[in-house]
Amino acid sequence: MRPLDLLWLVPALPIAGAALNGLICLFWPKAGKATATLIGVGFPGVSMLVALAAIWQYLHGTNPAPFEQTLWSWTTGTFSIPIAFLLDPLSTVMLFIVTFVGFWIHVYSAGYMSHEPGYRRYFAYLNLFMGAMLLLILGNNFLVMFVGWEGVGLCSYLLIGFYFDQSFPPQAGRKAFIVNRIGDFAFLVGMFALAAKYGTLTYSKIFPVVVSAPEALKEHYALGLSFAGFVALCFFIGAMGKSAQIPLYVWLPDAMAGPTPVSALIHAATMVTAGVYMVVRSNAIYQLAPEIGTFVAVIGAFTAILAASIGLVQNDIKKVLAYSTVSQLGYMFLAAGLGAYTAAVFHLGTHAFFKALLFLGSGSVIHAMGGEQDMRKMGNLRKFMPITFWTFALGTAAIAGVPGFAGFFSKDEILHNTAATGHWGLFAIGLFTAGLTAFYMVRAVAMTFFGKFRGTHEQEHHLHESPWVMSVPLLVLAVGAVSSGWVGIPELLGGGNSFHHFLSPVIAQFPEHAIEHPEMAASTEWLLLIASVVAGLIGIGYAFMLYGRGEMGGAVWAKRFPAVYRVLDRKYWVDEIYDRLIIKPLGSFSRFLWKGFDDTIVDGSVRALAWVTETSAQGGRLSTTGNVRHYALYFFLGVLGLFWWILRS
Amino acid sequence: MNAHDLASLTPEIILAGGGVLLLLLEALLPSLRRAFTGIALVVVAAAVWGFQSVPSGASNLGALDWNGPVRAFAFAVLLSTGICLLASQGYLRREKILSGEYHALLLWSACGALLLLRATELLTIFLALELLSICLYALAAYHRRIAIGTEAAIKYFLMGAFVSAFVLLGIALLYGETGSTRLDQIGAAFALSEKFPIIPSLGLALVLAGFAFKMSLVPFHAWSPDTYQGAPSPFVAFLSVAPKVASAMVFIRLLQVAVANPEMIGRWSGIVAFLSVASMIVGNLLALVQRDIKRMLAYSGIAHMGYLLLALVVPGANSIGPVAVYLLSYVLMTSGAFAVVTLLYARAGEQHQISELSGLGFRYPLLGGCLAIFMLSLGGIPPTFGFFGKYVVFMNAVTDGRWGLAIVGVLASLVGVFYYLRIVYTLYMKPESRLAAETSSGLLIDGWGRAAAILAAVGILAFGVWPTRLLEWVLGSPWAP
Amino acid sequence: MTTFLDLLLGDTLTRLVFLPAAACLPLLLLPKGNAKVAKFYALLVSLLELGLGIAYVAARWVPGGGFPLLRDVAQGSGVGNPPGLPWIGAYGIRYDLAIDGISMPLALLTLLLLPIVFLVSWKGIEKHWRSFTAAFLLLTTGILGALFAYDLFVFYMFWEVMLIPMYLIIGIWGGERRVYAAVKFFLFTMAGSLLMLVAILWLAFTYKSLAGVWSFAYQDLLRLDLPLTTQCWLFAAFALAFAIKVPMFPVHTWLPDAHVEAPTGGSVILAGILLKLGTYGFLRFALPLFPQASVKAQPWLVGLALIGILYGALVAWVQVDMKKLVAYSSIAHLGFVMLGLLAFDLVAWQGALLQMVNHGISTGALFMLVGMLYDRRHTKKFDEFGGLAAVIPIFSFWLVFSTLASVGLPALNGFAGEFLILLGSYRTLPWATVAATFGVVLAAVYLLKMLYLTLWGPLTKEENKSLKDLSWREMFALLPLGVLMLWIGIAPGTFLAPSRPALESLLGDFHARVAETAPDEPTLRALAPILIAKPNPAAETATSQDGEGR
Amino acid sequence: MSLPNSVPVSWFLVLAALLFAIGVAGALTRRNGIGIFLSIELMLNAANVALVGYSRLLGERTGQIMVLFVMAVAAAEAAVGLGLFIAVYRQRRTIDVNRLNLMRW
Amino acid sequence: METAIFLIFAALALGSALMVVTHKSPVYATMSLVVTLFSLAVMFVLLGAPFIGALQVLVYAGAIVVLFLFVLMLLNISKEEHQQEGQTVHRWVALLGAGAFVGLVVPLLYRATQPRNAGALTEQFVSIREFARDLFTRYLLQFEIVGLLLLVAVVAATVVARKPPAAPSGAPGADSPVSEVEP
Repeated sequence: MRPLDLLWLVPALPIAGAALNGLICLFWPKAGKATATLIGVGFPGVSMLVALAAIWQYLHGTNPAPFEQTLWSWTTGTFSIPIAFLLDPLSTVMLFIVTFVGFWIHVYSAGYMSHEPGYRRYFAYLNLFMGAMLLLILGNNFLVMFVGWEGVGLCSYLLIGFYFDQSFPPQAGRKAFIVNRIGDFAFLVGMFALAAKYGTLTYSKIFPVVVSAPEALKEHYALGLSFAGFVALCFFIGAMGKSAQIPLYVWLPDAMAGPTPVSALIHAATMVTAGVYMVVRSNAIYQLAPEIGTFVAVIGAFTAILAASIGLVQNDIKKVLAYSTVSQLGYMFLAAGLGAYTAAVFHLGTHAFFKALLFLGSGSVIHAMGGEQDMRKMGNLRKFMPITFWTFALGTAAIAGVPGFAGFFSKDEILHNTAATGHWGLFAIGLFTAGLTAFYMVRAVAMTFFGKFRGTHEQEHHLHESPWVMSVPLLVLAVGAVSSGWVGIPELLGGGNSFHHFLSPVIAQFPEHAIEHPEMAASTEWLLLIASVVAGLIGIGYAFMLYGRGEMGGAVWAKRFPAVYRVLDRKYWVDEIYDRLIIKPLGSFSRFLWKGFDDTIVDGSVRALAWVTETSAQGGRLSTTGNVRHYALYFFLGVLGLFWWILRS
Repeated sequence: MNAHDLASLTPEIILAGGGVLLLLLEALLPSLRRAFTGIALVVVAAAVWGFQSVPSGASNLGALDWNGPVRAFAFAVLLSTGICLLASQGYLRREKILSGEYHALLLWSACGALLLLRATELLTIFLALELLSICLYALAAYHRRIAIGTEAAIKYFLMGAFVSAFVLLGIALLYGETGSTRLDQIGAAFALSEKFPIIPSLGLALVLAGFAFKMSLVPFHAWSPDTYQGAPSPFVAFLSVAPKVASAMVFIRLLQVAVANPEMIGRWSGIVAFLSVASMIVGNLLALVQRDIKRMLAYSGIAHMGYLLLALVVPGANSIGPVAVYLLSYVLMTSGAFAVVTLLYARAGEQHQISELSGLGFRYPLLGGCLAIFMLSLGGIPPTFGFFGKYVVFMNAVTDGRWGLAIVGVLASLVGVFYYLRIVYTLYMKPESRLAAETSSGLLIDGWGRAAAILAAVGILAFGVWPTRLLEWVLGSPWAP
Repeated sequence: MTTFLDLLLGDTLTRLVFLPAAACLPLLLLPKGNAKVAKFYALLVSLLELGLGIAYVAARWVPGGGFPLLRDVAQGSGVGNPPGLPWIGAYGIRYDLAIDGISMPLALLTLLLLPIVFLVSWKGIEKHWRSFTAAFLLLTTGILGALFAYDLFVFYMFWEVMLIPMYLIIGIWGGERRVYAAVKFFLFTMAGSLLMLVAILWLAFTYKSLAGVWSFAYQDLLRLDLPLTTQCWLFAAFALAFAIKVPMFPVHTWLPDAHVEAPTGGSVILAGILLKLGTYGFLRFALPLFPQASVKAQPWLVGLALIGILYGALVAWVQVDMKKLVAYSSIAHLGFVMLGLLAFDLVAWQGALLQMVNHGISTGALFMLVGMLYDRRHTKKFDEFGGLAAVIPIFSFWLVFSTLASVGLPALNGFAGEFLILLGSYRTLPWATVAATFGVVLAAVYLLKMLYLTLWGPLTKEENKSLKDLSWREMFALLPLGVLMLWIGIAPGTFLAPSRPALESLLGDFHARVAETAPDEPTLRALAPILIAKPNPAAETATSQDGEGR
Repeated sequence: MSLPNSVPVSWFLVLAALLFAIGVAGALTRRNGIGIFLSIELMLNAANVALVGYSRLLGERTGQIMVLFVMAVAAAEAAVGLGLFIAVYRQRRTIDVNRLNLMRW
Repeated sequence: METAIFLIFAALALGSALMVVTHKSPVYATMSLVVTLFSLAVMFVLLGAPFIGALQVLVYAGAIVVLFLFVLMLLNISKEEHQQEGQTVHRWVALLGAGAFVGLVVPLLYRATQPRNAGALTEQFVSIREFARDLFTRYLLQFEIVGLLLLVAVVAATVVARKPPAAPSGAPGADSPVSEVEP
């Protein structure tokens, strides 16, 4: 049996693991942790091995065509949707990232969560997440993607709310789920539109038709948009929710309420990038809707800078990373919106490594600090936990765009594409954001690992390097953070940009209007490259200047521009605005609907009818006076009435 | 009077003779009192058996009539008599007023009702009406210890006598203007009349009003709640149905006469429609607010007569069947309901508050269940006979193109459902009241009474699921007015 | 000639319908005080009935194809051999039961829920177990009869028969305001159905005047081609009856009251089946009988369905009573079904039918869970809960699972139905579908709120700290529903296939009739092809045996 | 024997109508139960006049026979009715119908 | 001559009838009824029904009215109580109704029979023998019914007028005043 034929096992194994652990957790709560680990880490591990084998076979297969595997038909009849998987270059990349990074995070979790109650439950959720994420990326149609899409949303909900006995984490989970659902709503509408037009949701049946008859998608459809535009917009709104873009990014910072490995896996490496994956997957449609593409890019850019600016002032180490994630996702959409799909996926990949690494590192720190997340209480940790420090530093270098590290190549390709397509404004934003990114990351490193230790004595006493189950994943991911960019070294730097070529079959080629491959003068390219490096270096340098000696150098700025500081510190009051403008009014409106309308008017009119009936009856019964003379009179008047009726001409 | 005529009178003779027999027994063998119910039942059964020997068609010089629907009506009357007798035994014993006069009067009134519904001649109609009425006045006052009983009787009597005078005047006008007292001849005169026959129509209206009074149609209805409330409960099982059944037949006969002249169909339809709608609305509305179950049933009876008239708005050969079916169902459920009321209320002279039934459904499962069935049937909810009764009259209204009336009917019956349900929920959903627990000791629930309830309930359910034969028989019977 | 008794004793729908009613008789013989005997008897009968139902369906299942239209008596005895047994000859009413792919899933769901109801009521119902059992058995007879009836008069009979047991169930075993709720339920339903009765009478009479003979048979009345105005009036009467049952805005207010007061078992059946009969009525009767009127009324009804979805969701969101929240959620969910039905699209209809089943399963499960909580704490108010997940994890798992099914999470049943409905209705009603899709968001909002307020957060109430987790009995009750939720979610195709031919032919006929213009005078069409039934093998054998006997 | 015939029958009928109306007015306005009953007797007699009048007009005897029966009926009614008055009076010490209203509404 | 007799006795009948309905004392009212009945007996004779006229005097005025008087004496109801307040509306409606009745019916009756004059009286019409023959042949059934009716009336009268039997010991509600129905 070929490994490719076992592709279905890749998502099935983690799901089976989840089911197993879940059942044991419910019905045999006293079972030991060893089985939990064995199942919880073992199943994704085997899944990863199967995946790697499948990828290996796919890459070295004689037939380079995408591989499809149909399991069963979800619906039959006029509208048939199969449950089927697809392995093509794009899903290969995603599959690798998800299984590989995912597996190592599982390993890490075995250490990180070892003292937590609900250990087994944690693995059940995490495995379920792996399964759903794999469905999302492996599905050969939008329905399977959506199944995974919502599945990861569910797991995100469960894992954010993992500490369900506190009040904030479940709320954060709920927020994540609902905000995601808003996006899903649009995603669904987009799917309906596609299905109504093409009668199918399978990629291989839609995109070729799109490519062969693009004109059909350009006719006006709705909302002043073409069909392609409408679908693209819908999908992008879906992506906004999942990938935390303006205006739906608000859930991601709150999502840090979950355990740190969860943040690493879900809210950095994999789930949040699903939106990017979807946009790239649907690139055929996006290419036909350039106006939506620009919109995507603008949203991405603004998200990037907005999140980065908030990240500048965060003191919670995970919050810094969370805003950083939002910001980096903005980069990816910037690229995807401008048609640089491979660049987006490239950054997605590198980001998965270095951001997972950073999160795991921060987890290691938090683990050592006994749950403390405030960087103001840390400092000088490099002495106590060198592996963590060094790997974290490598991750920082990667995200800050230090040349040679992974982030450098991917971010540079995005900026390059931005400039090349002539979007200089967006380029400027991207560049500035790169500087900010470098600044806040180095700030975090400095506050955490340099200077003096600012925590309590007791904490200091407990500081220790993490056990090997946690540090090995750090090391593995650090290797990735350093080297994953090397698959896409641009031609300018002598690389073959092999990643771009690998992915190109996924990018739809329209015969009439092929994507203009931006050509720039080499000198300009160099200039841009240097600019981005400089921006990064400035950020790094300035951060070290302010925070390097373990002082809160940023306070100077906060004092100088209190208003700006306040705006950033309160995250532009976006949560508050949503609360005031949407949630509260909607709540009041609903209460009005219930008490003021449903009870009073709808049900009230029913009761009023009953009241009128009853009252008229109460009045009417007075006619039966008990006096027989009155009865006789009624009779007589009745007779006269009959007479009148008969005699009336 | 020949053998034919005599044979035609078999049921009446049996009933009247039975009454005399009971009277004699009361005088001669009062120790047999406990057996009177049985004897009377045998008499009633014999009268039903006597139906066979009644030759079809007219008899007694065209004064009486007999055919399928009439037979159904007569059966309905005797059915209610039977149920009334069954329910009476326990009551009379409990109240210590058991005597043969009661049974005799009841049989005579049944005889009167039978004559009334068979009569096709005005003089016979009047006399049968009086025979029936006088028995009813006496029976209403039968429990003389209770103040409301005599009050009920006096109200009924005064109203009845007052109305009799109108009927008589109407008869005089009809007779005088058409020269005959036989309905068929009057109808022929109507049909021949080239002009609009005004004075006979007024006479007809007077007679019709009289029978509308007996049927307690609005606005001639006001006596019935008071009378039902005061009269002995088991007797109301008869009072609330038998006179209505008999009067309904007369009503139909009169309508047949009235519409003999095509010019008048519209007017009489209007009258019947008005009576129907008024009865449905007023009956249901006022029943809604009653606290006394007997008054409630009285108003419900008013409403039911309203439904009944739906089939008569366009009187024709096909109206009689639905009316007969409806009346049979009405007999079963109303008589049955009063039978249960008799058994479940201990204090004859007081109000029969609905609330006293609280929780009794579980204390007396059989009677409670029967009462619930009667209520659901009265509400017209399948699978009960009451539903079929409603169905056939509504169907008739729709067939006549009067679906506006049918809609009024269903809406009115919706109000009806509310108060019938009140009984059901009082029986089953309210906690048993202390009062009920105390007074239940005064109850006398005998086998006869149970039999009455079971008979009616089984009939309702049986005809509710299998009305086939009955409908075929009643609807398929030939009918000549 | 087949008689009713033959049917009752044979492997027929009649037996399925009347077995529960017949099973009430032995109840009278059971000892009065002993609830345990009654409980086991109830369970036994319901399981037997379920077994018979499954056997009936399984024996006639055509693998891979649709479920055929089967009649108890395919050919009767009268002139022209109409199907069914003669019942009330005077009005041409025939006792005619039939099953097809549309009624089959709902019937099976009914049979499945019945033992579950008894299981969940095991402890919660403390008094009058015999009556309780009888009420549910009679209710089952009514429901199955209404589902199988192919004669409109018979349908109406069964339709009303359902009312009384449900009224008693709410009124006797319900909560504090049970009487109010029960009466309200009864009157609302009755109000609609009485007008429907008039409409049915009108139809039959029109048929009589055209064809010369009385008939209430579905296949006969379907042949009526009525003028548009007439259709509209009659449709209004039917639609009102069914809309009240569904319930659609603005005739929904009986539902929250009824649910809040009903005992758990009552709520399960009410939400699980009774509401479906409203939508079933639309699908089976209101739409096919009056196609042009349906098309004319479509915008209005779609509007009401949308209001139901959004309004139900918003109102559910602010509830403080757990059961009321679930009740309002039913309004929203049934709104989806109505939208699907009104799309007049095959996929949407398939989805709607599936969603009827789904809602029965997932909302039924939710009501059961609320009931289990109520059994333990005797309250349904959110204030009293919070953090329960720490104490009763198995309960929490089920609540989360059922809630997610209700939310419409993919791979669970709710999604399959909603997705197909929206997918199908998007073709004909795009904007309405977009609005309805937004209801999916709101579903998450209010249902997750429910989870949050009950399961998550700190455990503050002292009384909750010693709650017992689900017993085996309760888990057994939930298990089949859980399995179905997952199964339908993962492979809805299995559940869609049986009903497809029936829906297809119904829809085909519908569209064919809509394409024609309504006549000025009532006319009679040729027999619609959709209603030609295959003979029921079992009934046929019964007939032949009977024939030999003579 | 031949009797003169100078008074038109319609006069008698008018007399009957007037008497009937007076009876109705009395029945509706009197409070004493026996008074009401007296008025009803008036009404019956009015009807009798009409019957006999019509009988004369038609030259047919049914009307007269009817009057004979009506008298019997009136007697019967009177017997029962007056018995009822006695029964009521025994309990209530009044036969004023305004006061016989234990049952109402 | 007949006209004069008619007018006189008609006036007498109407006048005494008015007395019946208006006189405060029931006894006087009853006595007035006797006058009315006598006047009507004269009318019957005028109409060629002397037998009926005789019966009117014998049965009606003789037996029935005496029964009335007897009961009135027995109950010792000398005069009516004063009209209560609030009954005036009822009274006026009743009177108006009666007036309307007269207004509707009298002209109709007067006009309707005007052209048709009764034929001459015949021996046969007046004959009591013929009357009896009719009574016992054509109207035998009705006669039997009346017989039953009278029997019933006797039984009924005894049933209602008899003293009530003693209440069963301890039974509630016997002879006790009945609670009023609250509105």
